[in-house]
Amino acid sequence: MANDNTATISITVRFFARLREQLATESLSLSLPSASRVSDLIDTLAAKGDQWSELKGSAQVMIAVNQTMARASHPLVDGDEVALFPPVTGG
Amino acid sequence: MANDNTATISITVRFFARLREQLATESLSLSLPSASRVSDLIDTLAAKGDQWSELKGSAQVMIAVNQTMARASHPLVDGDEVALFPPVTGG
Amino acid sequence: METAAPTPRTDIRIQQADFDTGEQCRQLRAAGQGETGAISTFTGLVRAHGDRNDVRALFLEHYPGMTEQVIEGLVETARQRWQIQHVCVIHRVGELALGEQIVFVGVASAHRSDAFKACEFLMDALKTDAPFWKKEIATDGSAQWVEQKASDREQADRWNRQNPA
Amino acid sequence: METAAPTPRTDIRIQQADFDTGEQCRQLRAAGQGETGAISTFTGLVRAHGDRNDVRALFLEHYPGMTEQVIEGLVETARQRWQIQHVCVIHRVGELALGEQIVFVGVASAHRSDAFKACEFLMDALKTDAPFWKKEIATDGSAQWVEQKASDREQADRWNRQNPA
Repeated sequence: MANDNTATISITVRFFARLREQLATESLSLSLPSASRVSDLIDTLAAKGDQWSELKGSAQVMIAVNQTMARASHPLVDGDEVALFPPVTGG
Repeated sequence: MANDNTATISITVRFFARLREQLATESLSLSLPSASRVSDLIDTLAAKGDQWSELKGSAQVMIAVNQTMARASHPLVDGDEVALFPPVTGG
Repeated sequence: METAAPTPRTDIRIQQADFDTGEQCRQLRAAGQGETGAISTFTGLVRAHGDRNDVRALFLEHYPGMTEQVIEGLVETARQRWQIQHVCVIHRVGELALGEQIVFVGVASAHRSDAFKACEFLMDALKTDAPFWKKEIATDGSAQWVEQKASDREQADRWNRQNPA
Repeated sequence: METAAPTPRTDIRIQQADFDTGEQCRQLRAAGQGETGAISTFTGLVRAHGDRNDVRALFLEHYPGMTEQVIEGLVETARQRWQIQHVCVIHRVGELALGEQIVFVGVASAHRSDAFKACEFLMDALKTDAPFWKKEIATDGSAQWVEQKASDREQADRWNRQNPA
Protein backbone atom coordinates (compact mmCIF):
# COMPACT_ATOMS: atom_id res chain seq x y z
CA MET A 1 0.00 0.00 0.00
CA ALA A 2 2.99 2.31 0.33
CA ASN A 3 2.99 5.28 -2.07
CA ASP A 4 -0.61 4.49 -2.89
CA ASN A 5 -3.09 7.38 -2.92
CA THR A 6 -5.46 5.34 -0.82
CA ALA A 7 -2.80 4.62 1.81
CA THR A 8 -3.51 5.84 5.32
CA ILE A 9 -1.23 7.12 8.04
CA SER A 10 -1.63 6.49 11.73
CA ILE A 11 -1.33 9.51 14.01
CA THR A 12 -1.26 9.75 17.79
CA VAL A 13 -3.02 12.83 19.12
CA ARG A 14 -2.43 14.16 22.64
CA PHE A 15 -4.35 16.83 24.52
CA PHE A 16 -3.18 18.94 27.44
CA ALA A 17 -4.58 21.14 30.19
CA ARG A 18 -7.95 22.77 29.49
CA LEU A 19 -8.32 20.93 26.17
CA ARG A 20 -7.61 17.57 27.81
CA GLU A 21 -10.31 18.30 30.39
CA GLN A 22 -12.92 19.71 27.98
CA LEU A 23 -12.55 16.76 25.59
CA ALA A 24 -12.15 14.30 28.46
CA THR A 25 -9.40 12.77 26.36
CA GLU A 26 -5.70 12.45 27.08
CA SER A 27 -4.78 10.85 23.78
CA LEU A 28 -6.23 8.96 20.84
CA SER A 29 -5.09 7.31 17.64
CA LEU A 30 -6.40 8.33 14.27
CA SER A 31 -6.05 7.04 10.73
CA LEU A 32 -5.87 9.70 8.07
CA PRO A 33 -5.33 9.63 4.32
CA SER A 34 -1.62 9.98 3.53
CA ALA A 35 -0.60 13.53 2.62
CA SER A 36 -2.93 14.85 5.31
CA ARG A 37 -2.01 18.01 7.14
CA VAL A 38 -2.62 19.00 10.76
CA SER A 39 -5.63 21.02 9.54
CA ASP A 40 -7.15 17.81 8.10
CA LEU A 41 -6.61 16.10 11.43
CA ILE A 42 -8.35 18.95 13.23
CA ASP A 43 -11.25 18.83 10.73
CA THR A 44 -11.64 15.12 11.37
CA LEU A 45 -11.69 15.62 15.14
CA ALA A 46 -14.03 18.61 14.89
CA ALA A 47 -16.48 16.46 12.92
CA LYS A 48 -17.04 14.39 16.08
CA GLY A 49 -19.27 17.28 17.17
CA ASP A 50 -19.98 18.79 20.61
CA GLN A 51 -16.88 20.14 22.31
CA TRP A 52 -14.73 18.70 19.54
CA SER A 53 -16.04 21.25 17.07
CA GLU A 54 -14.38 24.00 19.08
CA LEU A 55 -10.95 22.73 18.01
CA LYS A 56 -11.56 24.20 14.57
CA GLY A 57 -10.36 27.68 13.80
CA SER A 58 -9.59 28.55 17.41
CA ALA A 59 -6.65 30.84 18.08
CA GLN A 60 -6.56 29.16 21.48
CA VAL A 61 -5.42 25.83 20.05
CA MET A 62 -1.65 25.44 19.73
CA ILE A 63 -0.13 22.63 17.72
CA ALA A 64 3.01 20.57 18.21
CA VAL A 65 4.12 17.83 15.81
CA ASN A 66 6.62 15.40 17.28
CA GLN A 67 7.13 17.77 20.20
CA THR A 68 7.96 20.80 18.07
CA MET A 69 5.59 23.74 17.60
CA ALA A 70 3.94 23.61 14.17
CA ARG A 71 1.31 25.31 12.04
CA ALA A 72 -1.99 23.88 10.84
CA SER A 73 -0.47 23.51 7.36
CA HIS A 74 2.21 21.13 8.65
CA PRO A 75 2.15 17.86 6.59
CA LEU A 76 1.83 14.63 8.55
CA VAL A 77 3.56 11.29 8.05
CA ASP A 78 2.79 7.87 9.47
CA GLY A 79 3.63 7.62 13.17
CA ASP A 80 3.60 11.34 13.90
CA GLU A 81 2.63 12.52 17.38
CA VAL A 82 0.42 15.60 17.24
CA ALA A 83 -0.33 17.54 20.42
CA LEU A 84 -3.11 20.10 20.75
CA PHE A 85 -3.11 22.45 23.72
CA PRO A 86 -3.98 25.96 24.95
CA PRO A 87 -1.38 28.76 25.00
CA VAL A 88 1.21 27.88 27.64
CA THR A 89 1.23 29.49 31.08
CA GLY A 90 4.28 28.16 32.90
CA GLY A 91 7.15 29.89 34.62
CA MET B 1 35.35 83.82 68.60
CA ALA B 2 32.14 82.59 66.92
CA ASN B 3 31.13 84.57 63.82
CA ASP B 4 34.58 86.13 63.86
CA ASN B 5 36.46 86.31 60.53
CA THR B 6 39.55 84.94 62.20
CA ALA B 7 37.70 81.94 63.65
CA THR B 8 38.90 78.52 62.60
CA ILE B 9 37.06 75.27 62.05
CA SER B 10 38.35 71.84 62.88
CA ILE B 11 37.96 69.18 60.18
CA THR B 12 38.67 65.46 60.26
CA VAL B 13 40.04 64.12 56.99
CA ARG B 14 39.96 60.42 56.10
CA PHE B 15 41.68 58.65 53.24
CA PHE B 16 40.78 55.33 51.68
CA ALA B 17 42.27 52.65 49.45
CA ARG B 18 45.06 53.78 47.08
CA LEU B 19 45.06 57.31 48.54
CA ARG B 20 45.37 55.98 52.09
CA GLU B 21 48.36 53.90 51.01
CA GLN B 22 50.07 56.57 48.89
CA LEU B 23 49.76 59.17 51.63
CA ALA B 24 50.51 56.61 54.36
CA THR B 25 47.69 58.31 56.27
CA GLU B 26 44.39 56.93 57.42
CA SER B 27 43.10 60.15 58.90
CA LEU B 28 44.22 63.53 60.19
CA SER B 29 42.77 66.63 61.81
CA LEU B 30 43.11 70.04 60.27
CA SER B 31 42.28 73.59 61.31
CA LEU B 32 41.01 75.81 58.52
CA PRO B 33 39.72 79.37 58.44
CA SER B 34 35.95 79.40 58.81
CA ALA B 35 34.06 79.65 55.51
CA SER B 36 36.61 77.33 53.94
CA ARG B 37 35.50 74.98 51.20
CA VAL B 38 36.68 71.45 50.39
CA SER B 39 38.91 72.96 47.70
CA ASP B 40 40.67 75.04 50.38
CA LEU B 41 41.20 71.91 52.44
CA ILE B 42 42.71 70.14 49.41
CA ASP B 43 44.97 73.15 48.70
CA THR B 44 46.19 73.07 52.29
CA LEU B 45 46.94 69.34 52.09
CA ALA B 46 48.60 69.67 48.67
CA ALA B 47 50.94 72.33 50.10
CA LYS B 48 52.52 69.58 52.23
CA GLY B 49 54.36 68.62 49.04
CA ASP B 50 55.46 65.21 47.67
CA GLN B 51 52.57 62.80 47.15
CA TRP B 52 50.21 65.28 48.79
CA SER B 53 50.45 67.61 45.82
CA GLU B 54 48.73 64.98 43.67
CA LEU B 55 45.48 65.54 45.56
CA LYS B 56 45.04 68.81 43.72
CA GLY B 57 43.05 68.94 40.52
CA SER B 58 42.94 65.15 40.11
CA ALA B 59 39.82 63.65 38.58
CA GLN B 60 40.80 60.53 40.51
CA VAL B 61 40.03 62.11 43.89
CA MET B 62 36.44 61.73 45.03
CA ILE B 63 35.07 63.74 47.95
CA ALA B 64 32.57 62.90 50.67
CA VAL B 65 31.53 65.36 53.37
CA ASN B 66 29.90 63.75 56.40
CA GLN B 67 29.59 60.53 54.43
CA THR B 68 27.76 62.09 51.49
CA MET B 69 29.37 62.64 48.08
CA ALA B 70 30.25 66.31 47.57
CA ARG B 71 31.97 68.69 45.18
CA ALA B 72 35.15 70.66 45.79
CA SER B 73 33.02 73.79 46.18
CA HIS B 74 31.19 72.30 49.18
CA PRO B 75 31.43 74.71 52.19
CA LEU B 76 32.79 73.27 55.41
CA VAL B 77 31.67 73.82 58.99
CA ASP B 78 33.36 73.01 62.26
CA GLY B 79 33.40 69.28 63.01
CA ASP B 80 32.86 68.11 59.42
CA GLU B 81 34.30 64.78 58.36
CA VAL B 82 35.81 64.95 54.88
CA ALA B 83 36.83 61.78 53.08
CA LEU B 84 39.06 61.67 50.01
CA PHE B 85 39.26 58.48 47.98
CA PRO B 86 39.68 57.06 44.47
CA PRO B 87 36.65 56.17 42.30
CA VAL B 88 34.90 53.22 43.90
CA THR B 89 35.31 49.66 42.60
CA GLY B 90 33.05 47.46 44.72
CA GLY B 91 30.33 45.03 43.78
CA MET C 1 43.06 38.19 27.55
CA GLU C 2 40.31 35.84 28.67
CA THR C 3 41.16 32.17 28.80
CA ALA C 4 38.52 29.66 27.82
CA ALA C 5 35.72 29.34 30.34
CA PRO C 6 34.97 25.87 31.74
CA THR C 7 32.90 23.66 29.42
CA PRO C 8 29.38 24.97 29.87
CA ARG C 9 26.90 22.57 31.41
CA THR C 10 23.14 22.81 31.19
CA ASP C 11 21.09 21.28 33.98
CA ILE C 12 17.37 21.00 33.18
CA ARG C 13 15.00 19.35 35.62
CA ILE C 14 11.24 18.92 35.57
CA GLN C 15 10.13 17.51 38.90
CA GLN C 16 7.38 17.42 41.50
CA ALA C 17 9.87 17.75 44.37
CA ASP C 18 10.93 21.08 45.82
CA PHE C 19 14.46 22.35 45.18
CA ASP C 20 17.12 24.16 47.22
CA THR C 21 18.19 27.45 45.63
CA GLY C 22 21.29 27.54 47.84
CA GLU C 23 22.41 24.14 46.56
CA GLN C 24 21.85 25.27 42.95
CA CYS C 25 23.91 28.41 43.57
CA ARG C 26 26.69 26.31 45.11
CA GLN C 27 26.74 24.06 42.05
CA LEU C 28 26.80 26.97 39.61
CA ARG C 29 29.60 28.53 41.63
CA ALA C 30 31.68 25.37 42.13
CA ALA C 31 31.57 24.63 38.42
CA GLY C 32 33.05 28.03 37.63
CA GLN C 33 36.62 27.17 38.61
CA GLY C 34 37.61 30.77 39.12
CA GLU C 35 36.20 31.86 35.74
CA THR C 36 32.74 32.69 37.04
CA GLY C 37 32.27 36.24 38.31
CA ALA C 38 28.50 36.50 38.29
CA ILE C 39 25.52 34.33 39.09
CA SER C 40 22.03 35.59 38.37
CA THR C 41 19.08 33.59 39.65
CA PHE C 42 15.35 33.83 39.49
CA THR C 43 12.84 31.95 41.62
CA GLY C 44 9.12 32.04 40.92
CA LEU C 45 6.69 31.45 43.78
CA VAL C 46 2.99 30.66 44.07
CA ARG C 47 1.25 33.88 45.05
CA ALA C 48 -2.29 34.55 46.20
CA HIS C 49 -3.05 36.93 43.33
CA GLY C 50 -3.31 35.40 39.89
CA ASP C 51 -6.34 35.49 37.63
CA ARG C 52 -8.16 35.23 40.98
CA ASN C 53 -7.25 36.88 44.28
CA ASP C 54 -7.78 33.91 46.55
CA VAL C 55 -5.39 31.36 45.11
CA ARG C 56 -4.39 28.72 47.66
CA ALA C 57 -2.49 26.41 45.30
CA LEU C 58 -1.51 25.82 41.70
CA PHE C 59 -1.68 22.64 39.70
CA LEU C 60 0.99 22.46 36.99
CA GLU C 61 0.84 20.17 34.00
CA HIS C 62 3.47 19.79 31.29
CA TYR C 63 4.25 17.83 28.12
CA PRO C 64 7.05 15.43 29.12
CA GLY C 65 9.71 15.19 26.47
CA MET C 66 8.74 18.33 24.61
CA THR C 67 9.31 20.46 27.72
CA GLU C 68 12.94 19.41 28.12
CA GLN C 69 13.55 19.82 24.37
CA VAL C 70 12.10 23.34 24.31
CA ILE C 71 14.10 24.45 27.35
CA GLU C 72 17.32 23.02 25.86
CA GLY C 73 16.62 25.08 22.75
CA LEU C 74 16.04 28.23 24.80
CA VAL C 75 19.31 27.73 26.68
CA GLU C 76 21.07 27.19 23.35
CA THR C 77 19.64 30.50 22.09
CA ALA C 78 20.83 32.22 25.28
CA ARG C 79 24.32 30.74 24.80
CA GLN C 80 24.44 32.18 21.28
CA ARG C 81 23.40 35.65 22.44
CA TRP C 82 25.40 36.02 25.66
CA GLN C 83 28.64 34.76 27.09
CA ILE C 84 27.32 32.43 29.72
CA GLN C 85 28.68 29.38 31.48
CA HIS C 86 26.62 26.97 33.55
CA VAL C 87 22.85 27.20 33.38
CA CYS C 88 20.31 25.53 35.62
CA VAL C 89 16.57 25.44 34.95
CA ILE C 90 14.23 23.65 37.35
CA HIS C 91 10.46 23.66 36.86
CA ARG C 92 8.10 21.93 39.23
CA VAL C 93 4.85 20.22 38.21
CA GLY C 94 1.91 18.86 40.18
CA GLU C 95 0.13 20.67 43.01
CA LEU C 96 2.02 23.51 44.68
CA ALA C 97 0.71 25.40 47.72
CA LEU C 98 0.76 29.15 48.30
CA GLY C 99 4.33 30.41 48.81
CA GLU C 100 5.95 27.31 47.29
CA GLN C 101 8.69 27.53 44.70
CA ILE C 102 7.57 26.90 41.10
CA VAL C 103 10.58 27.61 38.92
CA PHE C 104 14.29 28.36 39.22
CA VAL C 105 16.63 29.76 36.59
CA GLY C 106 20.30 30.23 37.46
CA VAL C 107 22.93 31.53 35.05
CA ALA C 108 26.68 31.78 35.66
CA SER C 109 28.88 34.09 33.61
CA ALA C 110 32.18 35.92 33.74
CA HIS C 111 30.26 39.22 33.74
CA ARG C 112 27.10 40.38 35.46
CA SER C 113 25.35 41.89 32.46
CA ASP C 114 25.41 38.59 30.51
CA ALA C 115 24.21 36.67 33.57
CA PHE C 116 21.30 39.07 34.17
CA LYS C 117 20.20 39.26 30.55
CA ALA C 118 20.35 35.51 29.91
CA CYS C 119 18.47 34.78 33.14
CA GLU C 120 15.68 37.24 32.35
CA PHE C 121 15.47 36.06 28.73
CA LEU C 122 15.12 32.44 29.87
CA MET C 123 12.35 33.31 32.33
CA ASP C 124 10.45 35.36 29.74
CA ALA C 125 10.82 32.59 27.16
CA LEU C 126 9.77 29.86 29.61
CA LYS C 127 6.50 31.74 30.13
CA THR C 128 5.57 31.72 26.45
CA ASP C 129 7.43 28.84 24.82
CA ALA C 130 7.66 25.91 27.23
CA PRO C 131 4.63 23.56 27.38
CA PHE C 132 3.52 24.13 30.97
CA TRP C 133 -0.02 24.94 32.02
CA LYS C 134 -1.13 26.33 35.36
CA LYS C 135 -4.46 25.77 37.02
CA GLU C 136 -5.37 27.99 39.95
CA ILE C 137 -7.03 26.34 42.90
CA ALA C 138 -8.98 28.89 44.97
CA THR C 139 -9.66 28.86 48.69
CA ASP C 140 -13.23 27.61 47.99
CA GLY C 141 -11.77 24.60 46.17
CA SER C 142 -12.81 25.71 42.69
CA ALA C 143 -10.14 25.41 40.00
CA GLN C 144 -9.58 27.25 36.76
CA TRP C 145 -6.90 27.14 34.06
CA VAL C 146 -4.83 30.30 33.87
CA GLU C 147 -5.10 32.33 30.67
CA GLN C 148 -1.92 33.37 28.87
CA LYS C 149 -1.21 37.06 29.45
CA ALA C 150 -0.66 39.47 26.57
CA SER C 151 1.96 41.09 28.81
CA ASP C 152 3.91 37.82 28.93
CA ARG C 153 3.91 37.63 25.14
CA GLU C 154 5.07 41.25 24.88
CA GLN C 155 7.76 40.67 27.48
CA ALA C 156 9.06 37.68 25.51
CA ASP C 157 8.80 39.50 22.17
CA ARG C 158 11.10 42.25 23.46
CA TRP C 159 14.04 39.89 23.08
CA ASN C 160 13.38 39.51 19.35
CA ARG C 161 13.45 43.26 18.83
CA GLN C 162 16.69 43.80 20.71
CA ASN C 163 20.24 43.58 19.51
CA PRO C 164 22.14 40.77 21.14
CA ALA C 165 24.28 43.26 23.08
CA MET D 1 -7.14 44.02 42.71
CA GLU D 2 -3.83 43.77 44.54
CA THR D 3 -3.94 43.91 48.31
CA ALA D 4 -1.14 45.66 50.14
CA ALA D 5 2.15 43.79 50.05
CA PRO D 6 3.81 42.98 53.37
CA THR D 7 5.74 45.91 54.88
CA PRO D 8 8.95 45.99 52.88
CA ARG D 9 12.11 45.24 54.83
CA THR D 10 15.62 46.15 53.76
CA ASP D 11 18.47 44.02 55.05
CA ILE D 12 21.91 45.55 54.48
CA ARG D 13 25.02 43.80 55.78
CA ILE D 14 28.70 44.62 55.39
CA GLN D 15 30.74 41.76 56.78
CA GLN D 16 33.93 39.76 56.48
CA ALA D 17 32.09 36.46 56.93
CA ASP D 18 30.76 34.45 54.02
CA PHE D 19 27.00 34.22 53.47
CA ASP D 20 24.53 31.54 52.44
CA THR D 21 22.55 32.47 49.34
CA GLY D 22 20.02 29.71 50.09
CA GLU D 23 19.33 31.16 53.53
CA GLN D 24 18.88 34.65 52.03
CA CYS D 25 16.44 33.28 49.46
CA ARG D 26 14.52 31.50 52.22
CA GLN D 27 14.23 34.73 54.18
CA LEU D 28 13.10 36.75 51.16
CA ARG D 29 10.56 34.06 50.40
CA ALA D 30 9.28 33.56 53.95
CA ALA D 31 8.74 37.29 54.34
CA GLY D 32 6.50 37.34 51.27
CA GLN D 33 3.44 35.83 52.97
CA GLY D 34 1.91 34.70 49.71
CA GLU D 35 2.35 38.15 48.09
CA THR D 36 5.78 37.45 46.63
CA GLY D 37 5.80 35.89 43.17
CA ALA D 38 9.36 36.57 42.13
CA ILE D 39 12.81 36.63 43.69
CA SER D 40 15.75 37.85 41.64
CA THR D 41 19.24 37.41 43.07
CA PHE D 42 22.74 38.26 42.02
CA THR D 43 25.95 36.88 43.50
CA GLY D 44 29.35 38.28 42.57
CA LEU D 45 32.40 36.00 42.86
CA VAL D 46 36.16 36.53 42.87
CA ARG D 47 37.40 35.53 39.43
CA ALA D 48 40.91 35.01 38.10
CA HIS D 49 40.58 37.68 35.41
CA GLY D 50 40.37 41.27 36.57
CA ASP D 51 42.80 44.02 35.66
CA ARG D 52 45.30 41.14 35.80
CA ASN D 53 44.79 37.57 34.64
CA ASP D 54 46.36 35.79 37.58
CA VAL D 55 44.24 37.06 40.47
CA ARG D 56 44.34 34.68 43.43
CA ALA D 57 42.49 36.89 45.92
CA LEU D 58 40.89 40.27 46.44
CA PHE D 59 41.22 42.64 49.35
CA LEU D 60 38.14 44.77 49.88
CA GLU D 61 38.10 48.01 51.85
CA HIS D 62 35.08 50.20 52.56
CA TYR D 63 34.00 53.35 54.37
CA PRO D 64 32.02 52.14 57.40
CA GLY D 65 28.95 54.25 58.00
CA MET D 66 28.89 55.85 54.58
CA THR D 67 28.60 52.45 52.87
CA GLU D 68 25.41 51.51 54.69
CA GLN D 69 23.94 54.99 54.13
CA VAL D 70 24.64 54.90 50.39
CA ILE D 71 23.17 51.43 49.98
CA GLU D 72 20.03 52.43 51.92
CA GLY D 73 19.66 55.36 49.52
CA LEU D 74 20.03 53.08 46.49
CA VAL D 75 17.40 50.70 47.84
CA GLU D 76 15.11 53.67 48.47
CA THR D 77 15.58 54.77 44.84
CA ALA D 78 14.78 51.23 43.68
CA ARG D 79 11.62 51.21 45.81
CA GLN D 80 10.48 54.44 44.17
CA ARG D 81 11.05 53.11 40.66
CA TRP D 82 9.76 49.56 40.96
CA GLN D 83 7.18 47.67 42.98
CA ILE D 84 9.45 45.64 45.18
CA GLN D 85 9.11 44.02 48.57
CA HIS D 86 11.99 42.70 50.65
CA VAL D 87 15.52 43.56 49.60
CA CYS D 88 18.76 42.06 50.88
CA VAL D 89 22.21 43.45 50.12
CA ILE D 90 25.31 41.77 51.55
CA HIS D 91 28.80 42.97 50.69
CA ARG D 92 31.91 41.31 52.08
CA VAL D 93 35.13 43.13 52.97
CA GLY D 94 38.65 41.94 53.81
CA GLU D 95 40.59 39.31 51.90
CA LEU D 96 38.58 36.98 49.67
CA ALA D 97 40.12 34.05 47.79
CA LEU D 98 39.47 33.03 44.19
CA GLY D 99 35.94 31.69 43.75
CA GLU D 100 34.66 33.21 46.99
CA GLN D 101 31.43 35.20 47.20
CA ILE D 102 31.84 39.00 47.26
CA VAL D 103 28.37 40.44 47.04
CA PHE D 104 24.74 39.36 47.12
CA VAL D 105 21.67 41.31 46.05
CA GLY D 106 18.25 39.71 46.43
CA VAL D 107 14.96 41.40 45.54
CA ALA D 108 11.46 40.06 46.13
CA SER D 109 8.47 41.35 44.20
CA ALA D 110 4.99 40.38 43.13
CA HIS D 111 6.17 40.35 39.51
CA ARG D 112 9.36 39.15 37.84
CA SER D 113 10.11 42.23 35.75
CA ASP D 114 10.27 44.49 38.83
CA ALA D 115 12.45 41.99 40.68
CA PHE D 116 14.91 41.67 37.78
CA LYS D 117 15.15 45.40 37.09
CA ALA D 118 15.60 46.44 40.71
CA CYS D 119 18.22 43.73 41.29
CA GLU D 120 20.25 44.74 38.23
CA PHE D 121 19.91 48.44 39.06
CA LEU D 122 21.19 47.84 42.60
CA MET D 123 24.21 45.86 41.36
CA ASP D 124 25.07 48.50 38.76
CA ALA D 125 24.70 51.28 41.32
CA LEU D 126 26.75 49.42 43.96
CA LYS D 127 29.63 49.31 41.47
CA THR D 128 29.74 53.06 41.00
CA ASP D 129 28.16 54.65 44.08
CA ALA D 130 29.03 52.61 47.17
CA PRO D 131 32.40 53.31 48.83
CA PHE D 132 34.12 49.95 48.32
CA TRP D 133 37.58 49.53 46.85
CA LYS D 134 39.08 46.32 45.53
CA LYS D 135 42.72 45.41 45.49
CA GLU D 136 43.78 42.48 43.36
CA ILE D 137 46.34 40.10 44.83
CA ALA D 138 48.14 38.17 42.09
CA THR D 139 49.60 34.67 42.25
CA ASP D 140 53.09 36.19 42.65
CA GLY D 141 51.91 38.04 45.76
CA SER D 142 51.93 41.50 44.19
CA ALA D 143 48.87 43.65 44.85
CA GLN D 144 47.27 46.46 42.92
CA TRP D 145 44.18 48.59 43.40
CA VAL D 146 41.53 47.99 40.75
CA GLU D 147 40.73 50.93 38.46
CA GLN D 148 37.11 51.95 37.99
CA LYS D 149 35.85 50.81 34.59
CA ALA D 150 34.23 53.21 32.13
CA SER D 151 31.89 50.33 31.28
CA ASP D 152 30.68 50.24 34.89
CA ARG D 153 29.91 53.95 34.76
CA GLU D 154 28.03 53.55 31.47
CA GLN D 155 26.13 50.56 32.83
CA ALA D 156 25.04 52.60 35.87
CA ASP D 157 24.23 55.68 33.76
CA ARG D 158 21.78 53.64 31.68
CA TRP D 159 19.33 53.74 34.58
CA ASN D 160 19.25 57.55 34.52
CA ARG D 161 18.32 57.57 30.85
CA GLN D 162 15.53 55.05 31.18
CA ASN D 163 11.91 55.54 32.05
CA PRO D 164 10.98 53.91 35.31
CA ALA D 165 8.87 51.31 33.45
